[in-house]
Amino acid sequence: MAKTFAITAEPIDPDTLKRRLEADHAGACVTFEGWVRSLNEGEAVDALEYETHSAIAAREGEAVIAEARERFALVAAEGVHRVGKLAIGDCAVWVGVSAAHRGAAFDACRYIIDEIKHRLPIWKKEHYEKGATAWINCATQATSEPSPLE
Amino acid sequence: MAKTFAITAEPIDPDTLKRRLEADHAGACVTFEGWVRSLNEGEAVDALEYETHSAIAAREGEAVIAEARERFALVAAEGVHRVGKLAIGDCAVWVGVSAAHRGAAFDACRYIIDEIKHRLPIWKKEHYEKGATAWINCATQATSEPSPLE
Amino acid sequence: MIDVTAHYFAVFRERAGCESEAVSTSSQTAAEFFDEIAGRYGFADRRDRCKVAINGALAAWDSALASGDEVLFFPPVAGG
Amino acid sequence: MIDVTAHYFAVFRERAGCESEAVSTSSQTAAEFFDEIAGRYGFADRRDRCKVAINGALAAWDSALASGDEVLFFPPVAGG
Repeated sequence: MAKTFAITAEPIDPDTLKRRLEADHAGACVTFEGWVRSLNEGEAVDALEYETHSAIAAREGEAVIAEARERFALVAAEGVHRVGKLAIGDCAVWVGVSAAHRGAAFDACRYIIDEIKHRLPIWKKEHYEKGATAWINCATQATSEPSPLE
Repeated sequence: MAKTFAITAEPIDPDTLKRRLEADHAGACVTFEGWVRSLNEGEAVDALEYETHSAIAAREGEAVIAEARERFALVAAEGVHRVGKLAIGDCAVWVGVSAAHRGAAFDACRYIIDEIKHRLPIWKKEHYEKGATAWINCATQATSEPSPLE
Repeated sequence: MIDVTAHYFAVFRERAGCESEAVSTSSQTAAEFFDEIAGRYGFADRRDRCKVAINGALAAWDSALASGDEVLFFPPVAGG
Repeated sequence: MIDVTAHYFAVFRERAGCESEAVSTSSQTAAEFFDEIAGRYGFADRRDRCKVAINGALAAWDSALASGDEVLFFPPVAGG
């Protein structure tokens, strides 16, 4: 089976990735991109650093994609997470799915990114304009967007 | 205010459109593309023809985008619907939104495409391999994916 | 009697055999006028699944018609 | 006593001051070993928010340890 999830230190190319979702019987394509924001919890962020255990993260990502294909009527599903040092505006994570109908495409794309965010061994260190750094995780975040998993 | 929704007879270029959603404070980007499928309700489709009333469709599309911006915490939202004769695999409709957080981005993208599909004066005529044609609308479709609006 | 122009789209255009036509009618509202035209050409769709625009903007079915109005009849949209 | 290698990631690596180290331990499970290491370096995160991998694969906290195991401690993930 072709790989459906990758960890990469290179910039993500959404347009090329999206072409892998194409198929004559696909009528809907939903993609998600996570971009590095300039502000988190009110702090001005300069850059982000993502650290991972590549092999375990990639395997867990593949498992998430496989689960989505079991649960939803999909044509294709792919994901990529970038690691290393990223700048504001960089794409940190990309998920794309295609399906015959858009309901399955939306639900699956959301399922995949939610699971990826909560299950993959990927850690985020924020570098602030004032020079400090901080490791960010669910527990340190405000609960403005509670996860369905918690 | 810049236009946020367009009707076009030209091919849709998702990559260029998506760049209009970028902003330093955007952390999530969700896009939807509707592709012409080779099969609808079991019939092999050769091509599709979309007809519209451009001015009213564009105005209603702008209204949908404005509603989404009222309801969800968005950074940007855009949409385009193509009309004329389309081939299998062509992108017929594109919707993209960016937001600080992904929950709003997913919900808004879904809201916009659902409303566009149900409210814009756009009609679809399928050309079948066996030579026949048919105008397609909600009432002629199987209810495999019921709309929340019906 | 008032003189209006009726415009037909998609399946309505095919049924009517033209994109638009001048019509003299005693209908007072968009709804009455739709029913008259639908009866003439055998439009199959229920009116509440269709839409009407008057002079370039979507309008309510109980809108009053006036001479010179451009009345656009929209069959059910593609949806899906 | 068994001899294992402990690997630390992200904030755990910074607290421990190293990426990995050889440890002789009387801990019998991954959970006991985590608590031992967490106490030594002052890891602040509750164990049920952390994960452990043994010899390259995610494992349950009650997994038994054996000499030669590579034990990877993962702090809470970025989430969000």
